[in-house]
Amino acid sequence: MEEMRASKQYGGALPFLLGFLVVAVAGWVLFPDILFVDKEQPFRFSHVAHVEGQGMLCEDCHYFREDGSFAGFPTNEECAMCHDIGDPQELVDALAEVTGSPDNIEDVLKQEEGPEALDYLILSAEPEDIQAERAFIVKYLAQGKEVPWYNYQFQPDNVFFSHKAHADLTMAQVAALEGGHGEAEAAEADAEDGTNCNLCHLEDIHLRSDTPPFQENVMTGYSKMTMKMWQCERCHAQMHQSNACYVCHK
Amino acid sequence: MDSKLFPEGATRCSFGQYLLWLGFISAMLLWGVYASFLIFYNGIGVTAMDNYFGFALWITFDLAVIALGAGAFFSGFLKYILKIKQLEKIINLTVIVGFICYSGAMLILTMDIGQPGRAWFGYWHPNVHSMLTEVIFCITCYCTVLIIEFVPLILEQKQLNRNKFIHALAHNMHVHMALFAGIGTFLSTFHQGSLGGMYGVLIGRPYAYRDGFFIWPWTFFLFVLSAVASGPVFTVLICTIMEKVTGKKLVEYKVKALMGKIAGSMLCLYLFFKYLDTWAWATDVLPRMGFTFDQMFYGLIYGKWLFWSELIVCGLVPAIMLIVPAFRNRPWMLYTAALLNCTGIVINRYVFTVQTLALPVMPFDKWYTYAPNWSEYATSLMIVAYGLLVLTLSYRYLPVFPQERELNS
Amino acid sequence: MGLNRRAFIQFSVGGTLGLLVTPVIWKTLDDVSIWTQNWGWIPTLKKGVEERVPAVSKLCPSGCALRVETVGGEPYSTTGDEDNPLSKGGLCPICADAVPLLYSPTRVQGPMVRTGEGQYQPVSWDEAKKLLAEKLGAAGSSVAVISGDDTGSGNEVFSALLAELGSDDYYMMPSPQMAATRAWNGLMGGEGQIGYDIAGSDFVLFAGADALSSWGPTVSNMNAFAESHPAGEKAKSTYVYAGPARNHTSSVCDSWVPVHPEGMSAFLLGLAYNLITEGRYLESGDFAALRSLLASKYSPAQVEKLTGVSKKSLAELAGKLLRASAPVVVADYGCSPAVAAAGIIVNLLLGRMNTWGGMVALPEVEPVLGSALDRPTRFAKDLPADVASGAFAPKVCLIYDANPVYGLPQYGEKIAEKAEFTVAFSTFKDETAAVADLVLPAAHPFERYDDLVNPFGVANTTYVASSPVVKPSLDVMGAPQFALDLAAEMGLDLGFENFEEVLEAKAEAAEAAVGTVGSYSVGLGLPALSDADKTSGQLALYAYSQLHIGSASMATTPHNPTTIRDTELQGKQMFVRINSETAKANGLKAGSKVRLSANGVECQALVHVDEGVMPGVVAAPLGFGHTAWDEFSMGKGGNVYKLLTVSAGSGGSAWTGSAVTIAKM
Amino acid sequence: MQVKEFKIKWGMVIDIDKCSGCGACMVSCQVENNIAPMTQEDPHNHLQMMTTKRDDPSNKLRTLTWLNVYELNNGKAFPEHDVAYLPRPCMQCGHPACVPVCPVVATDKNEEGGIVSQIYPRCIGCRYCMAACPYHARYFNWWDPLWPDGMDKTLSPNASVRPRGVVEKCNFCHTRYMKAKDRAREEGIDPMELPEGYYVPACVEACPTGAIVFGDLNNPEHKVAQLAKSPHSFRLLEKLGLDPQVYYMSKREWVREQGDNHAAGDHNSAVKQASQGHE
Repeated sequence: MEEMRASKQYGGALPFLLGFLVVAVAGWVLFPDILFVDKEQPFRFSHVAHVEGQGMLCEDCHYFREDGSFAGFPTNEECAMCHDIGDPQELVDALAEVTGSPDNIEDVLKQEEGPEALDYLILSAEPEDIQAERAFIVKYLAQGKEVPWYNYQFQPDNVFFSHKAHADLTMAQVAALEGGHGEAEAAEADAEDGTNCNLCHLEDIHLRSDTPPFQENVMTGYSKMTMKMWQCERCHAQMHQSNACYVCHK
Repeated sequence: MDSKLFPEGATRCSFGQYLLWLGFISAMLLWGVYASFLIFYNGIGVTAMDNYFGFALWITFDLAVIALGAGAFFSGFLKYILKIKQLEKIINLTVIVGFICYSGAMLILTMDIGQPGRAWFGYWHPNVHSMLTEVIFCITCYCTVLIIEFVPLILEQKQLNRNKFIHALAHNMHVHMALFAGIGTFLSTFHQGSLGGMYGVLIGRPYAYRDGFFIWPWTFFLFVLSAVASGPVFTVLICTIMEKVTGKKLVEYKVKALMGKIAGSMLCLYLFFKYLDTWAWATDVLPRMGFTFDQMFYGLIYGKWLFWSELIVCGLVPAIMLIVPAFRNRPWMLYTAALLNCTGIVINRYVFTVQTLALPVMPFDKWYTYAPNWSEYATSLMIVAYGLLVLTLSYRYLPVFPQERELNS
Repeated sequence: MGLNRRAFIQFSVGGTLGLLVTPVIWKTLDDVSIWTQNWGWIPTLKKGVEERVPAVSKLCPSGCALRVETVGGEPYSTTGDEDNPLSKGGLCPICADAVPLLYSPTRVQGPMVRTGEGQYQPVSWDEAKKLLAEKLGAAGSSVAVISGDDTGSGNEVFSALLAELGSDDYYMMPSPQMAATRAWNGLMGGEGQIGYDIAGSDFVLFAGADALSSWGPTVSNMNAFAESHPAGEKAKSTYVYAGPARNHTSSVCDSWVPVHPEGMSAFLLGLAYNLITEGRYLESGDFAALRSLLASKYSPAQVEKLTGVSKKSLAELAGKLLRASAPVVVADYGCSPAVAAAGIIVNLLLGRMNTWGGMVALPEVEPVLGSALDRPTRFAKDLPADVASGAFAPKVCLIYDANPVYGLPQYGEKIAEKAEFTVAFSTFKDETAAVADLVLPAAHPFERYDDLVNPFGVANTTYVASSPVVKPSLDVMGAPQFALDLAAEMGLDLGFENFEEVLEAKAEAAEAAVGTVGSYSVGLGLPALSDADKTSGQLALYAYSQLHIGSASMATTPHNPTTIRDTELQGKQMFVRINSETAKANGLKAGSKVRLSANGVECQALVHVDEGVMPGVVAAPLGFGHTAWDEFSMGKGGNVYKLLTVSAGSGGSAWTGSAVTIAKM
Repeated sequence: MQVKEFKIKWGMVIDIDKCSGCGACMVSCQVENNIAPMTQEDPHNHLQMMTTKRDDPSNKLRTLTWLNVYELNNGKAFPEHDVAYLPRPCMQCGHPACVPVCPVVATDKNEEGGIVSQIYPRCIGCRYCMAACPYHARYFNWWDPLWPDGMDKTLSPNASVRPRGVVEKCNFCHTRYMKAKDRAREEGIDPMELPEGYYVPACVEACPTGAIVFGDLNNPEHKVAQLAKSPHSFRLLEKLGLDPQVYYMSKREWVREQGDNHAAGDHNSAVKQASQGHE
């Protein structure tokens, strides 16, 4: 056919290579950006302020309940053991007086301090911490709403993860595992017989004063840090543990 | 209008007539597309299937078309591997029919599974013990083979074939067609067998269950044999219907009779094994499971008439008609026998699917009935319409029948 | 540098290959499948601390003591309470579904005032209180209360309120307790609350009482049965069910004695006849009269005619009762005082009064609100009789925890007509709420204070109180608390301001009520018994109740429709059960569509041929045919309560002997 | 196919003579396992509302009743007529018909305790397992689950909510087992040696007549281990060789007879076999 006349000028593999590179780079670089969106935590939480500042222990908030289940995020009630705001209604009324209506009490967060009723409750010293604490009290404690934290290690409802079953696993044990185990290698560096939280959770979170954004997969809603099944299975296999479906699923 | 695209030296109906026909097909298709849209959107609760009849019209339809589509691999095997030259006059049609049947079945299957988004799990997380895994692998692979077999025929389209590259490609593919025919035969035999195995392994379903020797290899071969016994004559029937519709002779009768003879011999072989199997089932498997032969049947829709129709009227009778040359050589008898033969196989697939599930296994349970609803009919008809469309396009534009010119000159 | 076709194709091929080496396709494929596992429209689970909170559910007639399972403080399920003697770990099919009912679409959202036919306008509790106070002020003493709460101290609050207003028109909905109370405390002049020590008995005869399914403290009865029939061991006691058809109770009893629906008291009196023949005697001035009544009307031959129980089986059964070391007879049919009285007489003849494993009379738990009526007096008023006679015509009628429009249809429907202003305290949008002038949403049992004071039938003084498990999600409150607030509004002093305090006082009163009482003085209910020998000679209706379908006040709960058989309900059509003989005689077969009629009212049904029904009897389920509630019950089947015929015996209204006709449609 | 042996074998013995058919177990099961009530219209899905109605609960072939109570009768005329109720959970077969057929390993019998697992996120919804199970213990989600507005606040934390298009079945309230193990670890008890009653499914807990006994069939100290050996015990369709972990017991011969199929001739012997043929 007529159009079939060969065009010699680009006879080489250039367009091919170009196509390959453009798409490959886009696929590796742009795709993850599109796939994941950053979501800010409800407010900034400083582990440092609590651990170093107040000398709290991890177990004060993240402990095993009597039934063996693990209390992940502390509830308002637990936070209120220190952050005691008394009668929430009184605080709401005091805030409403400033903002004019109980419906928009969160507007007080636009100002850096005040009213007195709120300032009086603040326990933090650092300006950043103060703002975070103000947000916590006004948005959640005062209104009786639990904090909707994003869980970096979020697992879907069909997964039953037992913290209890993994509680006695030490970093040293993991570090000693044979085989190409990413986490194990990372763990090896600071292997000690302490807690193994770093194995899955944000590394050394107790030393952080910020709460990095939660990276959410737009399609699945998973966190970028959500451990996939093959990772669970690999470690189970290395530890000679069962990989039967009902060990983890519900 | 589109006459430039017609096969070399062929005449086709007017464009208006053609459009009318396409309109009819499209109406059927659209109805099915609407049904499948609802099914994908709302889930298969839209259908009349239920927890007792999880396999129903769709699976029966799938099994039936897969059996009837077996003409493709078997004729291919005979032509390319056993080098029966005569068959080249109909081989293109068998490939097209096979392609329609398999791709249609796969379309139905994606609708039939509750979670189409996870369809690929069959490859990624296969359970090697499951017959269905084997079926999934083989059907998809064989469908690919059928596409490869179909492609050269498309490439031979008059206008396309002017292109040197395409011409060469088509030629080369033809040269290597024996290889694909071989692969196709292998895959197809495998999954036809696995389909049989799918039912044979149902240990809790006395109507279908077979054990020991009667599951492997028996059930497998029964399905393979029944498929190859009906596939060729199904192609003959399609061909004959096309001849009636177009008013042309497309394949010489000798070839059809040969196909009939092949199918007839296969049917005899099949029936021999099938009778043995039935006998062993009724006298050995059933009593061991605590059942009697009579308990397998109930009322009209699950009546014994189905059993006798399958094995005698649509089994033995067409087998005789097909192997005795005197009968086979009379067209009306050949076509009747072909029709009976295909009906028999459809009944077989139906009872294995529906009756198997309907039979109450727990003594305090009862027989339930199932009737498909409009959405299942519409989607099944959609596949029929899709088949008609492919056949129409192929006939109009592709050189399907090498003898057409000479027979109609 | 022009882009020609060839270059474009090359570019595309390169791009495609490039795509294949990126995660785009593979990750997308994987994520699509993960997406199908976490669809946004599929609800997710709550996390948090899990607890089991003891509570009381009064959704079923006898009330269940149970534990509410909560996660993060939110209830999600109920389970039996092993530590509670009423429950011992079990629960009934209504209370098993109690938590979903917290968020039932059919809950009354807030107080509502009727503005026209079927039209309501929301009001605040304060407005409702003022309106009602005004109405009551104007009504003077022309006030009545209809209560469906068989067990709670709420009755005392309403009763005290009524007394302060100068009325004693306190009506209870018909119940087995009403029948027994009228027989024992009324006809027989007895003292205390009748109960049955089923757990201690070695021979239990359920005469008409569907005690393992819907009668009395069902779960506690079932516990007693369970303990007497340990799995894999010999049964420690014998359970016999006597009644017109096989039902849930009979399916586990050791034997079934078919008794015609109209012959339950005759059956019991026949037993009494046999016992007296065997030398049993009663210390009573009426014994001679009893004996002559039995001789004249209830000889075994006569009883056989009335009940369908042969002389031989009757004598055998009497013999078994006599030989048993601790027999007990639990008699109730159609809330008939006569049947209850006959049952009590049999127990007395057997010497089973206040004995281990026998019939007991529990001391009354004293009212804690001074002006409240005591329990027997509360059961004395006869709503059907008063509605029929016109004696019921209050200016204001308060309906507490009852659904008379549904459960007592021939009379209940007239209540709204006869009373000038009706107030329904309803948790759900039931039939009564649909016609009331003021609808006050009662809190769900898990949102309120409530108690169980001696659920009828228990053998020991039993008191269980519960406090709210969860804050109300709607603008609702406990009905007794509202009654207390209302009294305060009207300046009436009931002695309490807070229902919680009433319960505390009641608990103390219950603690004081120990042991048994039980003198009876006059009469044996003979007048009531003497006319129990009449039969209609027609097809008789056996209306039976199953909790999974519902009760007189509760409709089918959200998760119960799947437990209802397809031989009980098919689409919107319910089934009635008849024997094949009955079917043949009436030209019917399985699946026939029929019209049941009695008293000029009709019900449609399909026929289920069931050999477990006596010939000449139509067994029909109660609990269907709701005209209100939600899609789980509304419009399904017919309301068989409509077909029940009230017979005004001397002891009070009863529902025995309902004659029906069955006609093919 | 070989039967996998486990140290622990969770099992039930259901005393049919004690089941009154009240339905409490079925309701508890649904509530525990987040089975949505059957509503016919989805107010949030207009296309569905316009085009189709969901199922009526009286269509028993479309319900999700993991635990289904069958009504049995002896087929005799009045007054010899007798009725029994048979609750049917998943039998957790030792040699399950459903497991080997699954093309994607969504169902498996692999975990200590012998409970046949069913993993919803893996299931593709081919329904082959349903075709294989003679007990009809497997159910398909024909529709997306739908709670009346607000009622989804009462979801149980013990079972993930299944989307439409997957198969589900009774799993002996498996999450309770996992929780029991966690509680045991916290209390210093060996999770492999849970005392009797430490882990029980919801139906067992709800049953007011105690008709269902639950425990480890391999542990002679558990009641089920003894009851399973009772001469009145039998298993459903024992003849098929599926080796169920659910036993039934009844003193009524006709009930035991209906536990299996008996072709003419092997009638009595079969009943005997059924009551003795297990170890």
